[in-house]
Amino acid sequence: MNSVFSQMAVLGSSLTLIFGLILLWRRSVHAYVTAFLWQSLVLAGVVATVAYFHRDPELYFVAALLLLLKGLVIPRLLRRMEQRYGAERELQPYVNTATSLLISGLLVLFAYALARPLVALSQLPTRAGIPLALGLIFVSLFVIASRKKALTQVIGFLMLENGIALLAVLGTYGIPLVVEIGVFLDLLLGFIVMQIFIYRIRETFESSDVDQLGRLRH
Amino acid sequence: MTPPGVLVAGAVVCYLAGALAAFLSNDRWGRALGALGAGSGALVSLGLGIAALTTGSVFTAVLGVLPLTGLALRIDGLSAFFLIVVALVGVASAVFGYGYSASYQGRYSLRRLGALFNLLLLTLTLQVMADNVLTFLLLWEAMSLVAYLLVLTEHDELATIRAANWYIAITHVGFAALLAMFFLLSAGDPAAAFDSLRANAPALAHRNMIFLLALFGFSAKAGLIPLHIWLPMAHPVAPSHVSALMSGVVIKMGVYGFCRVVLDLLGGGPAWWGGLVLALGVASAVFGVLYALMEHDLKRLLAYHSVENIGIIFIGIGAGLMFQSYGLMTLAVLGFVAGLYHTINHACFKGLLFLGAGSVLHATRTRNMEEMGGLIKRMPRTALAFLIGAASISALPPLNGFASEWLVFQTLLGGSQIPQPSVALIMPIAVALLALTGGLAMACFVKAFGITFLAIPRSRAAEEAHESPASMQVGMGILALACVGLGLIPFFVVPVLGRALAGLGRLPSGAATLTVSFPLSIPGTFGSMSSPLLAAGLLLLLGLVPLALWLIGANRRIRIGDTWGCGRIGQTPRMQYTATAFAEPLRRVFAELYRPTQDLSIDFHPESKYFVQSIEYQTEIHPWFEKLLYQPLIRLFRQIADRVRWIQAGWLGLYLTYMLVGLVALLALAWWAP
Amino acid sequence: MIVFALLLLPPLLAAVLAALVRPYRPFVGWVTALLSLAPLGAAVALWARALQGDVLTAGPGEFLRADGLSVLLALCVSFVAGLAAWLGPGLAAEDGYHDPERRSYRVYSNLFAFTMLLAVTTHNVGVMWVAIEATTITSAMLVPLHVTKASVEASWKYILIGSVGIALAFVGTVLGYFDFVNLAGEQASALNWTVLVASAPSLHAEVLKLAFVFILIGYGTKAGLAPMHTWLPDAHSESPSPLSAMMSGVLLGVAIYAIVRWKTVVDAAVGPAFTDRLLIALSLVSLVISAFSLIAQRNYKRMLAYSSIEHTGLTCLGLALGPLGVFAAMLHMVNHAVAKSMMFLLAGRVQQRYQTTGIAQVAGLARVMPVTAGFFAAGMFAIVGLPPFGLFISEFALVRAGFAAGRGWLMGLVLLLLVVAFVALVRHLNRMLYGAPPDATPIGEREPWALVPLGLCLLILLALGLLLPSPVSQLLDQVVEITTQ
Amino acid sequence: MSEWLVEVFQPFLALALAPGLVGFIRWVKARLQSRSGPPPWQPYRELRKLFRKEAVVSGNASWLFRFAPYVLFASTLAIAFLVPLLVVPRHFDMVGDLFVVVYLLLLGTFWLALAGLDVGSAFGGMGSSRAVTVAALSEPTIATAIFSLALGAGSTNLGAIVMATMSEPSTVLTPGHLLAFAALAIVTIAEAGRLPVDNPATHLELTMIHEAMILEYSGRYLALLQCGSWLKLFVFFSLLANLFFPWGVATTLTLGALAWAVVTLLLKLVLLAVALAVLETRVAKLRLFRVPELLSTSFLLALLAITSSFLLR
Repeated sequence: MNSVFSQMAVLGSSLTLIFGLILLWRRSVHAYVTAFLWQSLVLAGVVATVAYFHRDPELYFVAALLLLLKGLVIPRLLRRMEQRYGAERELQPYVNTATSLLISGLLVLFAYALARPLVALSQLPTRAGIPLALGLIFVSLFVIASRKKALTQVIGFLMLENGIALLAVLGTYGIPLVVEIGVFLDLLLGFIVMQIFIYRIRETFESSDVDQLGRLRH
Repeated sequence: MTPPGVLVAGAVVCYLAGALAAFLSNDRWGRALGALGAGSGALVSLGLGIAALTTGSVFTAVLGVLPLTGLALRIDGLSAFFLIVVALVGVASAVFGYGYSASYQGRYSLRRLGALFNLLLLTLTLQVMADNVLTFLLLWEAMSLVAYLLVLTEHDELATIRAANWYIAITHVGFAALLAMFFLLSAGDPAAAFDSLRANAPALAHRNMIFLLALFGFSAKAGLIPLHIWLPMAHPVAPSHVSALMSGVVIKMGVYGFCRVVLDLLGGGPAWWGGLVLALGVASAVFGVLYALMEHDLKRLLAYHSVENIGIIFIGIGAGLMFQSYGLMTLAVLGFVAGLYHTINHACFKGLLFLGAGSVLHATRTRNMEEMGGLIKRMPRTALAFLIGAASISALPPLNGFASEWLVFQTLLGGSQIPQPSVALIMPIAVALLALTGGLAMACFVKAFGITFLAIPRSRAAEEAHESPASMQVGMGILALACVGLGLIPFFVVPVLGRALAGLGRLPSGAATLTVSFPLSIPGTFGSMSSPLLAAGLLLLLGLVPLALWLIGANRRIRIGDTWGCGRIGQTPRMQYTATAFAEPLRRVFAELYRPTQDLSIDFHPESKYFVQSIEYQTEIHPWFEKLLYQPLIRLFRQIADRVRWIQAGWLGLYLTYMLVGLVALLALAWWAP
Repeated sequence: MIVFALLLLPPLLAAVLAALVRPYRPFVGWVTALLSLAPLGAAVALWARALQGDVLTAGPGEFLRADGLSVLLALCVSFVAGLAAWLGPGLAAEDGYHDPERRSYRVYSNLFAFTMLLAVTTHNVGVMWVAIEATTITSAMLVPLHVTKASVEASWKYILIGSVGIALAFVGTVLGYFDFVNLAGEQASALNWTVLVASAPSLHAEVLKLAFVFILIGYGTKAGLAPMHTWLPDAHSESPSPLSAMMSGVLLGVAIYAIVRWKTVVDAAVGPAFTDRLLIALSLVSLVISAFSLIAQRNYKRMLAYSSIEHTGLTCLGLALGPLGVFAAMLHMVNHAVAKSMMFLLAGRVQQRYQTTGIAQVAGLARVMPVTAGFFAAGMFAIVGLPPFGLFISEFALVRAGFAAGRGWLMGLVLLLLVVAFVALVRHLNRMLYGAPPDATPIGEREPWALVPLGLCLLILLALGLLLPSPVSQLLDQVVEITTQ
Repeated sequence: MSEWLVEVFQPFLALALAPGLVGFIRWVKARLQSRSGPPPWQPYRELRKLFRKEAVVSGNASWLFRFAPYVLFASTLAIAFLVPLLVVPRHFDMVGDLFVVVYLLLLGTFWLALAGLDVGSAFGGMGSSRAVTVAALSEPTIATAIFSLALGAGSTNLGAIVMATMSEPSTVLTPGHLLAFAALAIVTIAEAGRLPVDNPATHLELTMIHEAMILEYSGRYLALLQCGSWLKLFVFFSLLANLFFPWGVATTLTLGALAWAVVTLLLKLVLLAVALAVLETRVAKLRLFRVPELLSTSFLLALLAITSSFLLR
């Protein structure tokens, strides 16, 4: 029984990681939004499977909330913002695609080395997915650092949140509900504020690439 | 409250009342009350110092006022002596300040000057009584801050601000060294009261490091080479009665701190300690006087002389330390006594000279000697006071400078008793350089007094100079009397100082360590000298000579004529010797040291090159401490700063990369670290 | 229970009130200012109770808990929030802001205060994280109050670096919880701090080390520790000065509060050596970067920001120097909160008069605004650690702790860096105070009543510097006792 | 009681003999240059003439100009009190030692230099500047010479030094003693303003040092100054004589010993005077900026004196 559960968990987390990697080689923002959408769906699926196997009603509620928030609300807002400014191409990022893939590969390896004590300690069946979650966290950090479009950075940040949620689910079957709700609230508010700022950047800088934001120095 | 306690409280109350009064009103009354507060506070602490020094009683008090370890005060012999030094110059400059600051009425805030002056005296008085690390350091920094603000009184000139920046920078570097030193000394004991430090000093681990930090920190305050460059910048720009107090007393806190830590708490150390202090003292003495010679800004000249005299004080202390390490206890005590005696003498005559310079500045609005002259006829009493100061700083016999310099010479002569000949050879070199310093000091003050006060005024301002008000003369008078008085009573001062030093660290605690007969001859030393008899003899002869002339019926008529000028008619001020010309032979002799930059520009008459329209001679001396030591240091820090500034380069991607790299690095560290 | 209500509800109420009154009217400003006094009163009440030794708790499952450390932070937060409320835009008729800006200032500054108070009083470590994340969001909204290219850029950098940093802190929290779950299974009160500390000795060293690294990087970003400090100079130089007063004064303190909470847990499990080494490393980097960046600084608000980085570095250094060090660090944090908030508010007044943040353009301050210049100079002397102000005592105690912990050479290096910063700051101060003011700058103080609270700050600094009243030192002793179990 | 009488009598003896000594030196120089020259007692006539003349004082000068001659004369006379001429165990040692003598000389130079500046003429300034430079540069040599003497005699008191050298005649031949004598001889020439350093006979403005300072003086002030400088020369010579070759100085107060002391003193002074006269005719005046080299050689001699006395001790 547990083997099926753990295999599904590992499958889910590896799918999440792969969607994360899509950001690295695709160039259009549209592709990023779809990648994020699918990643959130897979994450909701993983949470649902854990809820099913662990028979924990709270997790179902969390999965539903996750699906609603990250599956529907945020992608629609992203789509609206994307249409408003036309299909923008991601500028040439600081690091070309080949090197970014290499770096993210190294980061995932580093995540595996790092997660060794975690996997050794955990008795939960889903422990095999923890390094993948850590890998997603490092990759999304790298994405935020290396991309030039503000919108892409926001999507990178959202993927970082997905990675952490995945780690929480795989490692501890979900953190206490109070904190979970707080995290979702923060995520939503944070995203809304970032959107406001992107609109404001558009107004004052006429384009939303981060390269222009180099005025404040020393 | 024991009588000393009452006096301490009295002094503190006087100062605070003076400060408050000065702060509240910005007019004559403010000045008067401020000066009154400072003067009375100084008098009370003078009485306290004399009482404590003569009776030898030790007064201690611990008040829970300050945080952490509280305020601890203790007056022993050393503190009492420095109390007298503070009070003596304090009274004089307070009285002088009342008259002098009148000219600040419209231009600068009198409130601030009066209040800060009182606070400076307060911090100085308490500083010498500090008995635990926190009190000492808090008062030390408070003193530096108040002195810095006082230096900034005339803040509309750029030179003042530059000087104040240098002053607070070097003082704070010194403070950082002291902070480190005191905590090494207290070796982890948080209470850090001085008597517990004294107890476990012998068993300390890093005694040499503590000594070096103490030397660095206290010489930053005292103005020893190479940490002296703030002194000739800060003292001239401060108001004169403040620079008198700073030059006379504030830099002596460096001497007090050094004695307190190295003599009292550490109890002396190996011979090279004394050797290093002696070497620094000699270097400061020689360089101080050499650079003073080339100055023609009156107050900068006096400031460089402070560096010289601090050097002489540290020669005495360094010699004392060396003797102590070789066990020659009498000579050691003599060395410290000579150092301390020169401390109070320097406080008196340097204070007097700065007040004199202040009076000249008050009258002629300029510090440049080339624009002065003939002031002796217009300001006779200031001239007399300045002359007494000049004579005593050049160590001329009947006055106090000679008494202490004679003692320093005798100490150095005692060096011949040091067993190792290689070490004993340092002493004659020190004697020679000290004598050279004395000679050059005399030359410098002949220039200073001669060019400023004698002959014909060189500018309109000097011509219209008038004698300064009564309060300034009284201030100068007090210190002039002190100079003459201290010169006449060395036979009384030396044993009292010997008692003050008794029991400090490893010094023998016998009451009369220095048996001194009526003429100042100390067993184990070489010469004997009696100032009072000398002064009496000179006065007698001065009286005898005119009497003899009258007896032999010498012609007593005097006719006023013109100065001989090889037959030309009339005399203009431009024909007189100038300060630069006066010092020119010595600049040529020490040219290797000064490396003067000289340029001569002659524009000839259009018709023929044999006639000259004007010749302009320009010479500049840059003290090479700044060139070789401080400029490279500043350039280094500027370069580092430029590189570090680029960390904040403005690119968001770069900032996030810093975080990612930081995270990965720390994770790797946590993962591999044991 | 009512104490907590008095502490937390007034800012919320104020925020709601400000949001509802559509066309902004000054009475809203006055009401919110009065409301800001309530948390201060509550904090003082908590302080009194803490001195008697009892720890107040409230809410379901001890949701809110105020031990010595929380009381200390609550005091600082409520004091600085009160200052920002009384001296922020929205009270006087013409303070250089428009009505919408005043309204959003009133709304978000009160939310900001609420989130900080919640962060320091909540018992649950997860909720603490949520509250600190919320502080980022609420303060980010206020950075671009004056919409200019620079303030928009600063706000974007602030929100992004802040959110990424906080997300890493959440990873740390999750790892901590993961470690606890594998030990004692899932419990509702698992993330309560006291539970974590109690079970710490039996937690696994490996996992806690990783968790602490994430925590340190995460909350270090909010505290302005290098290398995550890059948002701080930009955010502080562009945001309105009351906001940067709150951020520089207490937001850094709240972040350090979170680090201290987790450090106690990790030290109980792994022993202090590991966390001390990390803290010393990061604080040294912060000191180096801030000290040398101050030398060639041209903007006085950025100068104050770099000085905040320097003092954060000092506080974190203090945490790593044993019990004496923690005492010094906490005292330093309190002193710095008071001094830095006063300085930023004064900088605001100076900017209002000179309309520039350039140090070179601001000349003759002593003549233009004598009293403000006096306070500004006193504040600068306080920041560089001169007596008679509090920071001298805390830096003295810090160096004493350093030498007592046997780290002599480290303290030597720290002292050198402090001297570099000292010289740079004093030179900048002199360039601003003296010299001839640019022509056409109006002479004389405006709104003198605003100087009263700043004078109060100065008095507090003097009291902390000269007397260090016993209630304060008793509270600090309690904090030391809590953090070094 | 009679010792005090003798010691008080000595300075007045010195004062009486000083002009004669200078007259004798001038007479010997004249003779060497095959001139007949004025008789040795010519200076006494000069003094009498000057005392009868009225004093002309410059308008620019202040009270200091008129007071300086008295100070100079009094300080030099005070030195005469301290220097051991005839009798050795001296009571005046108590008043001052060799350092006091040196600094009394410095006091005289200080006041004379100021007087030179007071009149406001270029010559006075030039003279003062050069005199002060020479005085400053000769200080280290004097101090080092005193150090080496003190090493030998165990005290800086003049009487004690003379007694010590008399008691062990062998010390006179030690290198330390001779080097110290040579160093002090050079300094004497520099301080007294004799030929290689400064030409006492010249009135060429650009070359004179001592003369330039007293250029403005006349009448009784000039007399005092001249007498002071002659007394200074006399004191230097007697110091050189008695400190380094003290035989003949009376140790007991019998009349015979005193007479013999006076005779030996005169003999030594004549010898030194002749030596100086020969030197002055042989050597030309040094340029001012070569004088420091001369003084540094004398300093080197004094330093060698000390090192040798250290090594031999």
